[in-house]
Amino acid sequence: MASLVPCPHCGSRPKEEFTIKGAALARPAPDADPDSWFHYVYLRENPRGAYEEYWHHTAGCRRWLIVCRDTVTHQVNTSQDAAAAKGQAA
Amino acid sequence: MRYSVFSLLWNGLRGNRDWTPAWRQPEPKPHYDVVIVGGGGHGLATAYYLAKEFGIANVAVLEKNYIGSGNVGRNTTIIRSNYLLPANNPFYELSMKLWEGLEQDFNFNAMVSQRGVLNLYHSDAQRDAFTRRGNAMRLHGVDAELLDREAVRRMVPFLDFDNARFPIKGGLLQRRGGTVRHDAVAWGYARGADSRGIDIIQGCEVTGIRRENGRVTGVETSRGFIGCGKLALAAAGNSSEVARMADLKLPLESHVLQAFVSEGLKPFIDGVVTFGAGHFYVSQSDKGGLVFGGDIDGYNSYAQRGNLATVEHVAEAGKAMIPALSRVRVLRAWGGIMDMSMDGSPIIDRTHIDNLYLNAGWCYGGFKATPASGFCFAHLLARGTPHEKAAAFRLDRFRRGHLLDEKGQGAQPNLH
Amino acid sequence: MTSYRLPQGGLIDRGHPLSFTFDGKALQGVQGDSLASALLANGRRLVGRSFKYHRPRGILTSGAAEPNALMTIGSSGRTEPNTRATMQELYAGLEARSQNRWPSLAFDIGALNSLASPFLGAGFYYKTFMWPAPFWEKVYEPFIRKAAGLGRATHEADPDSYDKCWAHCDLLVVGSGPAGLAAALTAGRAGARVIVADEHAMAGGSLLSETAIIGGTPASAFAEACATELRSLPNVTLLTRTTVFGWYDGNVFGAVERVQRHIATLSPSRPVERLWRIVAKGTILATGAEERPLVFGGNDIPGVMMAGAMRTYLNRYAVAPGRTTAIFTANDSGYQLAADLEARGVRVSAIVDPRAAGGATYAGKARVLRDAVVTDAHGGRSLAAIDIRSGSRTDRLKVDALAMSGGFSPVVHLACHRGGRPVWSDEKAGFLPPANFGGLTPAGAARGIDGLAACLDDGARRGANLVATFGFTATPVAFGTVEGDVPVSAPAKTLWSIPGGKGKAFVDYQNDVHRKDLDLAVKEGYGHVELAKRYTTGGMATDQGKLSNVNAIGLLAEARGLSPGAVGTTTFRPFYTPVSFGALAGAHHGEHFQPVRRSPLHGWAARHGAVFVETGLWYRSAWFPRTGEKDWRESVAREVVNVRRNAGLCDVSMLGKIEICGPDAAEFLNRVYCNAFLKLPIGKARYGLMLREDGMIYDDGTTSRLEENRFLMTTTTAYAAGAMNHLEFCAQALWPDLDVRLASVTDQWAQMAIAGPKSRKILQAIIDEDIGDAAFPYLAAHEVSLFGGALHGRLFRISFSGELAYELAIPAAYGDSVAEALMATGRTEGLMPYGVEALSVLRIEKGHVTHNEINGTVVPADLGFGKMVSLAKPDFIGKAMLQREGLAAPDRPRLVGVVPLDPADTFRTGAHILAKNAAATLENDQGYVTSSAHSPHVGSTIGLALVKRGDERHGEEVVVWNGLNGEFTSARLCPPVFFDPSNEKLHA
Amino acid sequence: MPDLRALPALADRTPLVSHGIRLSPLPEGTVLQMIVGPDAPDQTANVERLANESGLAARPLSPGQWLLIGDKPTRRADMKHLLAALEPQASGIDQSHGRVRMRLEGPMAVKVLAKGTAVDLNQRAFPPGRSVATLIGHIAAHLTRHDVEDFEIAVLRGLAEACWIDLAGMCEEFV
Repeated sequence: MASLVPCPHCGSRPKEEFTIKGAALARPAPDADPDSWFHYVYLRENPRGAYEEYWHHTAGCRRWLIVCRDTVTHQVNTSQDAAAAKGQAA
Repeated sequence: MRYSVFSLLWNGLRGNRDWTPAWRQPEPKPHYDVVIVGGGGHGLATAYYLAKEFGIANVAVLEKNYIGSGNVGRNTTIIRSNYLLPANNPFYELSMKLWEGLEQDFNFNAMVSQRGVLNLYHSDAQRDAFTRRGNAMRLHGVDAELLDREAVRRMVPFLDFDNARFPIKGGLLQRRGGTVRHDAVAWGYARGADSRGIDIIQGCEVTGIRRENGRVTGVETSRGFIGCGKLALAAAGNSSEVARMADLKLPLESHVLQAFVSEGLKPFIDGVVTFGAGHFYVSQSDKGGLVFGGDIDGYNSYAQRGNLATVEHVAEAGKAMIPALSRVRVLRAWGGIMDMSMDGSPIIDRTHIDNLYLNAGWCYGGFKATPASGFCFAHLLARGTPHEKAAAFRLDRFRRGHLLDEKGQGAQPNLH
Repeated sequence: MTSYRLPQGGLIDRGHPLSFTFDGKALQGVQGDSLASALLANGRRLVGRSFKYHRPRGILTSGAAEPNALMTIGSSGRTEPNTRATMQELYAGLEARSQNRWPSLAFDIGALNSLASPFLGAGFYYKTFMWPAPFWEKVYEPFIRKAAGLGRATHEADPDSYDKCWAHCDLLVVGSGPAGLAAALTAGRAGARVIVADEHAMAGGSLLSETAIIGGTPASAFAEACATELRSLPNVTLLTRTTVFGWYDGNVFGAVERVQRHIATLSPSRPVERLWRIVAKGTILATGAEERPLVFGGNDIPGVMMAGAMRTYLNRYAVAPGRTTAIFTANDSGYQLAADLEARGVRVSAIVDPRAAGGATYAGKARVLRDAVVTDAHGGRSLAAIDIRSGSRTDRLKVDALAMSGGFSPVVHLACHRGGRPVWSDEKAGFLPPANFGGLTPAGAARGIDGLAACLDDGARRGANLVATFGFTATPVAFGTVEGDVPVSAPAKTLWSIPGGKGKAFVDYQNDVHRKDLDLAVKEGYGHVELAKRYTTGGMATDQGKLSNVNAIGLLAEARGLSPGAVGTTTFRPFYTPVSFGALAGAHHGEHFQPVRRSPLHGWAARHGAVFVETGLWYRSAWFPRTGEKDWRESVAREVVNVRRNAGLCDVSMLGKIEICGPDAAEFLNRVYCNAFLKLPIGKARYGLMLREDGMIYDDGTTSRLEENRFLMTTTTAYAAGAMNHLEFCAQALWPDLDVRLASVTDQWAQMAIAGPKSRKILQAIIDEDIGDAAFPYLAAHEVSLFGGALHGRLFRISFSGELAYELAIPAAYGDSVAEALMATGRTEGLMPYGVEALSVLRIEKGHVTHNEINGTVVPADLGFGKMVSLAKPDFIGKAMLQREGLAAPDRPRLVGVVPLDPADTFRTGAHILAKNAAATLENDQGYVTSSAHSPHVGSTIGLALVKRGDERHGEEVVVWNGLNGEFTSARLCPPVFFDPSNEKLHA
Repeated sequence: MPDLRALPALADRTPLVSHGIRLSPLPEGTVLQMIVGPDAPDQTANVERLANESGLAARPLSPGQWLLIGDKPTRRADMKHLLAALEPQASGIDQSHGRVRMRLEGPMAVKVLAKGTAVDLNQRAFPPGRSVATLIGHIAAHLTRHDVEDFEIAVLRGLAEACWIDLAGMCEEFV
C-alpha cells in the first residue's frame, strides 16, 4: 500500500490519485444517542494491524472505497467500493 | 559525574578511561510510586521534573526499546512557541522558557539553538492569519515579527522571489525559535533523572495494565509485574495500543510523518524556514545536514517509514522554495509515528480510571513541547490538578465541545 | 607528477584523452575513466580531508560506498558538493575541487584538531560549551557550524531540467553483475517484461574488474555480450547509470537515472536526471557484496585501499596502485589481487593473512605472511610503510600502497527498506537479507554466495524460479565453464579490529569514528547499536555506513560480549545513495510547481487590464487599474463606488459548481445542508450552509433548483474540490440508497456577476426574457436565452454585494464574447469590470461572510445563522455534534462589525480586540478582526470580527490591537451589516 | 447582435510535431457526461445505442458513468432530446465546454505519457479502445487509447493549457 492502492474499478493506482478520509466507521442512525455519535466522530480503534479506511479515488473514478489495510506492514487486504460495501452490510 | 570543560580535559588526559555510564541499567523494583510508560522525551522529562521539582523519585520509566527510540530521536528538532490559541500559546511558551535554561539545568549540552523560525506567507489570507497569530503571541509576550517581502529577502535572499508559482509576500518570524539536538534531549533528561534516583528500565515492554476494583495497581511487562501508585502513559506513537490495555479508546489516529536529511554541507541556511505554498520546512543541523520535512503521509500507520509520493511532494515544495536545493542530495528519509488527535492539540489529563494518567496526542508538535509536557505532566501526577498552562488539554473536551483546533480542520486527524 | 597508468589493458580508450581540473590544476584522463581512476592515474593520492580531524584521505573504494573522495564538481548553479569521485565518470572539462580544507588540501589548518583528539572523543560536545549560557549561539555554535559540513552548496538556481517516469515490469533486476545478468537473461529470454538497473555506466558489475574466463570469453567481454543481448530484446529495458535507491510499499522501487551527469556539453532538451518509479511483480536483488575494511592504526592513510577497489583500478582502469604494494587480507580475494598485480607488472612485496592457512592456490612471487596482521600504517599524506606483526615480532615494511580485505558484507539495503531486518550468518560472516521478504529475491553475492560461477548459476536459477511464478516458462541460462574463479572463502572468525596498533584505527572514515569512540560509547551506556550510532555519529555520514557499519557492530559485539546478530543493525532506510532534490522534484518547480487553472474569462480580464492574484490554482482578477490611479486602493475604491452607483462585472467562474440530479436530489441536499431544501421551488435559488459532522460550518453557497430533479450547487472557490469529495462521500458511503447523480460543472460555465443598480438594464439588453423584478425576482434562477436565441445560459438573481445583482452563466467558450458584449452594451450605463478586492469590500459592507469568518471553528449561531439550522429535520450532517454544550457556550466568539471611532483611523485583519482600558494580555483577548477594508460607503475602515459574545456588545468601545505593527485603534463594535440593512437595494 | 465566437481553450496552441511525437488540440465538440442511478440495471448497451444514434462515442468514465464524445457541437434541441432520453434511469450533464481534449500520437507517445501517469501503458494491460481516468503529472485526466501509438486526453477546461504545457515539456526530448 501506500505507494499503490488497488482500486476495484481502475486497478492499481498510486497514492497521489487518492484522498484519504480515515476510519471507515458506520454512521449512527440519526436518532442514535449522543454517546454513539461521539464515538463515531471522535474515538478511533487505531489498531496495529488490520484497519478499514475510506479512500477516495479522486483523480480516477471518483469512487469512495473501503480499503482494508495492515497498519504495520501496509499490506492491503481488500479494497471495495464503499456503496457496494454498505449494500452488503445492509 | 558532572560534565564540564574540566571533566573533559581531565578524562582526555587520562585516556578517557574513567567516564562513567550516563545512566544506570537497574533491575526493576516490585513497586514504584509512579510508573511512566515510555522512555521518550516526554516520559523522561516527566520523570526528571517529578524528581527535581516535586521531590518524587521513587519512579520508574519503562521503555520497550532503547531510550529515545521513538519520536524524540526522529523529529526535525524544531522548537518554537508561535501558537494561535490561548490554550496552546502559553503552554508552548512555557516550553520555550524551559528550553532556554535546559542545558545548565540538566548539565548536558543539547545544543539549544535559537536561530529563528520563519513562516512564509504567499497570499493576503495567509498574511492575515499570521497577523492574527503573531498578535496572539505578542499578547502573551511572545516575540513575533511580521516581515514583508523585502525583509524576508534580506534575511534569506536565496528563496525563489522571482520565478515562483506562489510568490513570497512575507513571513512571520519568531527569533527565539530554533532547533535542539534531539537525541541529546532524551539523554540529558535520562541522565538527570537517573542521577536523582529514578530507574530507567530499557528493553521493558508493557504488556498489560492490572486493575483491581477499578483502580490501576501496576503493569505486566516483559520483565515481570511492576506495581505502581500512579501509572503515567507517555507512549506517543503507541498511545492507543497502550490505552487499550486499560480498555480505554482514545480520540487519536496514528500517522507516519517522514523527515529527511541531506548530505553535510557548509553553512547553507541559518534558521528554520517553512514554506507557505506547500508542505516543506528546512533547517540545517550543526553537523551540516539540511534537516527537512513536509506533511504526514495521510493514512493510519505504525510503520516508521513513508512512501515515495510524499518524498516527491516534499522535494517539489523544497525546490519551489529554494531553487538552489536542486543539486543538493537527500541522504536519508525516516518516519515517526504521530498520535494525531481529533483537534490537533494534545492531551495531558487523568483518565476516568483511577491512577491512570495520560499524556498523548501531540501530533507533530511533540518535540518542542517536551520540557513543558514533562513539567505539566509531573505537576498533574504530583499535585493531582492540571498545571495552569496545560489546563485545557483535557480528555473530555471532545465530548463537551471545547475543542482546541488551531487549523480549524475538524475531527479528521490527517488534516491537522 | 608521475603517471600510474599502465601501458595497456583496461576498459578505457587511450585514444580519447580528456582534460579536467582538480583544485584548479589541469590534469588528463581518458574516456572510460572515473574521476577517481583519473586522479589515481595522475598520482593524486590526497583527495580529501576527514570531517572532524581533517586527516588526509585518499581514494578507498571504486564505488558507491566511497567515504573519502568527496568533491565538489561544476560551478555556479551546477555546483554539486559531495560528489563521489568513484562514481563520477570523467568528461572533458570536468572541474573538481576538494572540500572541507583551509587554506588548501595539502595544508589544512583543521588538521590541528588531531592534536586535541583526546578531548574530542565521541559526544564530547554534549559535555561542554554550556558556559556561559549565551556563548553557545554567539561563539561556540557559529564556530562549530563553520567547521562542520562537507562541501559548499551553491545558492544559485539550477539551470538544468529533470524528469520523472513510471515503468512496469514482471521482473526488476537490481544490479547487473554476474547474478543480475544471469537472472535478466533467463527472464528476458522467457519473454518476461524485465528492467535491469545498474548504478554504473556499464553493465557488468564485478565482471568488469574480473580476469576470469567465462565459457571461453573474458569476463568483461562476457558482460558486454550479455548487455548487448539484453538491449536487443524488446521486452527488456537495460538502465545503466541508474541507482535503485528505495523499495516502497506495493513493490514500487524508486530509481534515479543520471541521464547527463557524465556529459561535457548538455543537451538542453533532455533532463540531467530522471526519476523512475518502477512497479515490479518480482525483483531480483543482485546488488553484490561490499568489502569490509580492516581496522588497524592508520588504516585511513592515502594509499590504503580496499583490495577489490585496487583490483578494479588495475583491471578496469589500468591504473597501478603504487610502485610497491602489500596486501592485508583475511580471505582469499587478496590473493587474486596479488596475482593480477603481478601479471600487470606491479610488485607485491607481501601478503599479510591473519589466517593460519589461506591462499592455497596462490603461486605468485609475493612473500605470504600467515598468522600475521598489519598493526599500523605510516605516512602523512601518502602511505610510506606498514608494521606487520607476526607472532611476537613486528617488522616495518616500506610500501606505497596497501590493499585490505576484511571480508564481504552482502548489500542488503533495499531488502530492508520495508521493515525487514537482516539476519546474521556466522557461516558467511555477514548480515544476509531477510528471507524472501514480500517479493524481493536476493541472488548471488547479495545473499552471500561465494564465487563467480556460483553467482551466475544462482542468478539464473532464481530468475527462472521467480518468473515461473508469473506464468513464464524459463530455463536457467548456462554460461559454460568459468576459469580463474577464486571463491573468497570467508574465515571462520571475523577479525573486527587489529589489536596492538598505535595510530587511530578508523571504523567510520568520513565521520572520523575510530575504535576508541565505540569503546567509550559502550562504557558510557550508549552501547545499543542505535545509541552508539547516534552518540558517535558512526554510520551517519554520506556513505550511510556502507563500509563501516558491520565493523562497528562487530566491535560493539566484542565490547558487550554478544554476537553481532544479537547487537543487530541500525535501520536501513532510503536512499541507498543520496538523490538530488532536482530528481525528486522533476519538472514541478518554479512557475510549474503547481498547474495554473485559468478562467474562461481570463482573456477578457487581461484585455481590461486586470491585475491577477493567485487563488488556489486559479488566477483571479484582483482589480483593474486605470490610468492616473496612484495605487490599488484607489482602483478598488473606484470599482466599489461604481458598483454601488452604476454597475460592475466580475468574473466568478471559479466558484465551484456542482450539478446534483436524480429523484433523491432534494432529499440529499436536505441532509447535506443544515437548513431546509426539500421544498425549494423550481426556478429558485437558496443560500445553504453545509456543516461538518462535528457541527462546524464547512462551506456555504447557493443552490438552485433548475428542474424537479436537477439542482445546481455553488461552493466557494477554495472548497470546490473538497465539497465535491464530501458530497460524493455522502452519496456513495453514507447514503448509497439515495439515487443522486453528481457532476462538477465548474469548468463548463463562464460565470459573471453583474451587480449594481443598472445591472438589470444592461443585462436586459442581451437577454431575451423579461428579467424585471416581477418576472425575475430576488433568488430567481433559470435558463435564459440571449441575443434572440443565439445562445442560452443560466441566470441567477443572487447578490454578494448587496446590490441589485445577477450571476449569468454562459457555456465557457462563449464567455469571452458575452463579457465583451456586456461591456459594450453597458458602457453607456457606466459598467466597469471589478475584481475580487472590490468584491471583498462590497461583501464586508454587506456583512456577508467568507472563509475568513468560516474558519473551521464556528457554528452557524456564531455567525448569526442560528435560526437557519433546521433541527426539525430528522437528519443532516453535523446535527448531532452541534448540540454539544461547548458549541452553545455563551462566551463563544460571535460575528460583529467594528468601526474606528475616528474615521481617519484604520486597522487591519488579524488584529485582536481588547476591551477598552484592558491590559494587553492573552487573558483579555476578546477576539480578532476576520475581515477589514476601507469602505467608501461608510467613509472609513470597517471590519468584521469574531468577538466573545459579540452579538450582545453592539455599541461597545474597544481597542483593535495590532502589536505586531504597534497599531492600536479605538473602535466601536456594531452590527455586522454596514450597507442597506433592510435589503432594499437587493430587492430593487 | 455582437460577434458570438466560441473561443477554444487551446486557441493559442499549434500542434507540436516531430517524427517521434505529435501533440495537437482536438475540436471542442460535444462532451456529455452521463451518470446512471445506483439502482439502475447495467446501461452499457443502452449507452452504446444512444451514442451511436447521436454520432457520439461512449467512453467509460467511472462505474455507471460515461463520457459521450463527438468532434462536432450538438445542437441545443438535440442535446435536450438526448438528455430527456436518458431519464429517468440516467442523467446527462453537458460538459461540452467543461472538458477539453487533445491528442498525443507517435512512436514516443507511450514514453511521453509514462512520464505522467502510473497506468501501465503496455498494450496488453491497456489495449486500444480502453479509457481510464488518471493523474497526468499533477492534473487529473481522462485518457483514451485509440491505437497503439494514439491517445486522447481530456481534462478540465481550466487546466487545459497547463496540461498542454506539461505534455509539451514531457515531449521536449523527442521533438
